[in-house]
Amino acid sequence: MTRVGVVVFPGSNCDRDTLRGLELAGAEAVPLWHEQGDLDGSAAVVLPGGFAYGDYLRAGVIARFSPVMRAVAAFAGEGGLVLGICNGFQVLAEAGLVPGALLRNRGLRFLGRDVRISAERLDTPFTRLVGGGQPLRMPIAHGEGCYFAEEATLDELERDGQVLFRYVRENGTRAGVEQDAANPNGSLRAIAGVLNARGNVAGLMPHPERASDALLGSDDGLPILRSLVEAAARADHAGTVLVGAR
Amino acid sequence: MSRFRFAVNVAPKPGILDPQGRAVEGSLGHLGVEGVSAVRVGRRIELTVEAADLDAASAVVERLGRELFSNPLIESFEVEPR
Amino acid sequence: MSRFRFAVNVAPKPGILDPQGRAVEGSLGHLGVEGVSAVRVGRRIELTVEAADLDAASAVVERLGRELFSNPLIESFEVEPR
Amino acid sequence: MIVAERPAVPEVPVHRALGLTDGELDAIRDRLGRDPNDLELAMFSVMWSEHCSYKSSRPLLRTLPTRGEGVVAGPGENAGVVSIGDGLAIAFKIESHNHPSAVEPYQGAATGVGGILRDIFTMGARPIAVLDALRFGDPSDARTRHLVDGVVRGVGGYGNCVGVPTVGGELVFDPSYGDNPLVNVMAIGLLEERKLTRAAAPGPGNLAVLFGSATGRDGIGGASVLASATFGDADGSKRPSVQVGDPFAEKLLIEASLELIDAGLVEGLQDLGAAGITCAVSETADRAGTGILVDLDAIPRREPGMAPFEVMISESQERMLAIVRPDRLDAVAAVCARWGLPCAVIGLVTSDGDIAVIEGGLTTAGAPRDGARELARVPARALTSDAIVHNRLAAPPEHRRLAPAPGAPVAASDQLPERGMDPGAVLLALLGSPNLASRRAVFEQYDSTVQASTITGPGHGAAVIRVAGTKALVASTDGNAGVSAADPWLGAAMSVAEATRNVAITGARPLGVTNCLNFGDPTKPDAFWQLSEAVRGLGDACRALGLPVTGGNVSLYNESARGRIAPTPEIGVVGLLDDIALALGPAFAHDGDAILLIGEVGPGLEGSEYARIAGVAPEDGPPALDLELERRLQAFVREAAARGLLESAQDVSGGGFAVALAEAAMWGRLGAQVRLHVSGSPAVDLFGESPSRLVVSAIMRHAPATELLARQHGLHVERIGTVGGDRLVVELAGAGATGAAEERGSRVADSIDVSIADLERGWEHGLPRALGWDPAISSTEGR
Ligand SMILES: Nc1ncnc2c1ncn2[C@@H]1O[C@H](COP(=O)(O)OP(=O)(O)O)[C@@H](O)[C@H]1O
Ligand SMILES: [Mg+2]
Repeated sequence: MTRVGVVVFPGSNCDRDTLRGLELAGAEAVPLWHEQGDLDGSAAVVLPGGFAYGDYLRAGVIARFSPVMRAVAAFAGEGGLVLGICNGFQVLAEAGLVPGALLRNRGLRFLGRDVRISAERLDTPFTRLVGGGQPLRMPIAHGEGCYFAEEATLDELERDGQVLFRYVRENGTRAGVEQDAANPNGSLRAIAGVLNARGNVAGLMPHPERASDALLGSDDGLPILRSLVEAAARADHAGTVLVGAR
Repeated sequence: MSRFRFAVNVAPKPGILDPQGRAVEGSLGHLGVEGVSAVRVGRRIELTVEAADLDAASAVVERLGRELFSNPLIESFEVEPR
Repeated sequence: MSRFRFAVNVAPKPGILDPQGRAVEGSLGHLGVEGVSAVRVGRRIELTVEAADLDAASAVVERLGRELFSNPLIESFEVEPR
Repeated sequence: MIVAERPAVPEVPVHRALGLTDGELDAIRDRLGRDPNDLELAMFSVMWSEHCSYKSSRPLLRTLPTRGEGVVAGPGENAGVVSIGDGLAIAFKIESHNHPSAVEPYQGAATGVGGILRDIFTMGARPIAVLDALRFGDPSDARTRHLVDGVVRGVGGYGNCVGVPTVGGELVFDPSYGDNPLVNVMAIGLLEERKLTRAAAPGPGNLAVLFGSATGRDGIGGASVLASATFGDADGSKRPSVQVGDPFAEKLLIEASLELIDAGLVEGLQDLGAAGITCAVSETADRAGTGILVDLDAIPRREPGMAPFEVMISESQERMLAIVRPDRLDAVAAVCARWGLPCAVIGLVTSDGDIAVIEGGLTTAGAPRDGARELARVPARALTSDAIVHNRLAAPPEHRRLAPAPGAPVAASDQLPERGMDPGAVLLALLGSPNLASRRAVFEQYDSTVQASTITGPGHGAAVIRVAGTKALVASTDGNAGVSAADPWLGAAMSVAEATRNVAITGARPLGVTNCLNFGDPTKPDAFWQLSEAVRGLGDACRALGLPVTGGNVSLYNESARGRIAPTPEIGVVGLLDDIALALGPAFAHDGDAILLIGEVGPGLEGSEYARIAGVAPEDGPPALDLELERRLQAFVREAAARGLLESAQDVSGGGFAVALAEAAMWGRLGAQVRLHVSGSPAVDLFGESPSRLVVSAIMRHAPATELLARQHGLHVERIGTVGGDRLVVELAGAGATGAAEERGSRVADSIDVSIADLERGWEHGLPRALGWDPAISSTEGR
């Protein structure tokens, strides 16, 4: 079975959910303690949601300096697959492993609700099994999820296919930026998830692991986790996958 | 009327627990930084006030510091003309 | 070794959306305050550094300001010896 | 919970300055056989506070039924524990943080969440859910808005960070809470029964280990008089009147505590709350019949120069006390270190039954070093189980308080119903009113889905959370201030009935009841009468429904210059659903289903939301409650659910039948055609809140069986219409519907005909409008 590591920072609170979601997606999911210097031979790594170090100072910034993050950065540097969910996305952004920053929600309030997102690319290790069509419904739960990057950067991201997910309305059309309930944190260009230039590191604010069981209202998140596990499995044998950006 | 620029520094009062400051201190080891102590994390609000003179402007800022920017129960503030 | 006290002021870069600043401006009306503009809400971190001399201490604070206290993408910082 | 700083007036003897009466001082002398010193007085003053000693309420609480099948731990422990089979159990409790929240809403609410969570994981249970029951004054009032904003941010700021989903609660506006908001928080945890950990200090020779945050000068306001009176230090500035919560530290505390229990490393575990170390050591010692020798110098401090009494009674948050065998100390320290939590041996379990405080340190053998001084020695019992008890005087008020006076919060309801006015308008006004409108604007600030087990979160009745396999936990909190104000017995009994009904209509079996009693000054006979009546109602209802009261909390002195709060017994109930697949929701499911009304309407509009928005104080009294009928109603709905007869079940509560029907329709995005037989006045039939009624829907084929089952349970049942269309249409039939009804003072006569879209709009916008919330909220407070 493919081993996928889930980093546990002090203050992570979605680590157990994520381990469970990855198991549902067919992985051997193992926790990686923030103080360890290696990744226990994981074929992919997930940074889970939560409030690492309380999100004090700035979400994700303190966690970025944990020993395990050095290993994660090196792993990513070699093309290893890394997915950051919510707080994990914030950590990746602070660590510079994905472009952009996550600012406070425009409404200045924490928001926990279901959103709809659609994958901009279906050919990545994180979305290959997502399939087009219906928007994916899953919860967000964050106070700092407003995606920001400078205009020039945003243009590059669009051009290079690094926009992975966008917030969309029920009918699938792209959400607006200000005062659109479909993009509740006011992310620029309705960006909910991004890729790094090399295409092997991704971050998204919504929680696929909380949408991995129809009983809980939606299993739209499962294909994302499955895509990761499947890609990791291939990475296992055929070395690391390189999804060159377009 | 003329314009004055101020900064209002808001800090947790002495004796009040400052979880952020504590978390920062706790993380310095990972950065390999030593000799840092007594970290307090507060807010800083910069603003421009248009008023007849500096006194009038300061009065406005003092009031904002007291009523809007700080929580007098747990925070103290100081006004800094820029 | 001697001890030095610093403050690091972190502010959102011009052009970066600062919803807090906007919210403050929005609420000034309720308070009946006028003539206030260009409100930016940032952070202020105070800390004590123990080092051989001021230069050594400043170096530590500069590094913390750059790597920990601010995110260069969205924030600028200035070090203020106290 | 001491909040206000008392001025240190020299003439006032220390014990009085500490809030102890002369009689209580004598009682302390009796127990010590001598005069207490100031440190001992400080310890007594906090331990004999209402909050820790229940000195006024204990005689009443003794009358509550606490046994029941499945009860693993009852009152007296940190939380009640009930078994759910398969070796699993549920720990749950509700607690108040009213006064701190009135002073500083964000931190008051946040530390309230932190406190009740510690009660749960202290027992070895992982917290899996939080419910917050909130009560405020007029929502259009600026102070109320400030309090609501801060409290909601505080609940979210703490609960979201520690990763426990907030899955339900209450939000009620009533003028009586204007100066004195109520913040009651219920927490629920899941544990393996064999891991159940007691808050006891057994085994003389064992070590008392304090772990978590360092001890600062938090929450010693009331006792700070000692500093000025005794230590000549009048500077209160160092003494925060507000405690700041650190949810990050709490999260580490949860993980470390559960790891310690998992590994079997602790003999006992106790969280530190009110009265801090003094309470933790005396309660754990008393439960085990032992004593504890406290090594004052060993207690990690946040501040230099703290006086012994400050250290002993500090209420600094996020601390735990573990009782540890010496040979396991290293293992315990290792776990704490792994989670980055400071930990220190602060004492030794002794056999003398005393809490002794030593300055100057202990030898490794646990004996005082030479030169060490004993600062205090008090029998643990004297501080806890043998604390003073007052038998207060209860006297009913001459004339009872009527339903909320005219001018109650109605900002959001555009027009008040006029005599003979379209009841559809009344329904819309009710749905948009502050107490009935959607709570989305509040609960979306909470993480209700973390832990990936939330089946039904906040918004549509009771919360449903998967616990294990096919099993789900169902929880609800309810109170009824309107009725309690008129009749505390009835208000309490109705709250129990509603909370259990909310659980039962999902098909779940209620397992136990926890309660938070929010009342006024117990030394005032009429206030104490309200309390004793409410406790009587709580007990009667639980006995009638066969449910144990497994724990709770009492908050007294909820009074201000503007008066006393409406007596508020807040009830929390947990229930078990054996098969998630059979869970019932309140929303209509498909076109063409039959709608049935189970139970019969009774007279009485007093205390109803209709009376509130109509601004009338009806003289007809509150509706009556038949507990035996309620029991049968709940038995019926559980059986119907188990047999898969029903598509939906909603209970009639706030806003009456019309609101229950509208909710079922809105939430299912389906209309309904209903013909309601009006017995008395249409206002009562449509908007009256008489209890023990359900609006259920069933596919046509199951309707007859459902009616039969209802009759078998001795319930009145009426098939009133069908689900379908995009409008809610309610025609009134029968004598009561005619103009004659108006002559009898009825306010409504025509039929209801409103589109579901309009119902939804009014319901969704009601609360933000009432609170003046818009998307761009102005606040630099909180995180
Ligand atoms: N302060 C709150 N926090 C979270 N959920 C809340 C709060 N207040 C109300 N709710 C939720 O809103 C819904 C309506 O509340 P209520 O009218 O008390 O329900 P019911 O009528 O079923 O007792 C319930 O699901 C309740 O859990
Ligand atoms: Mg209710």
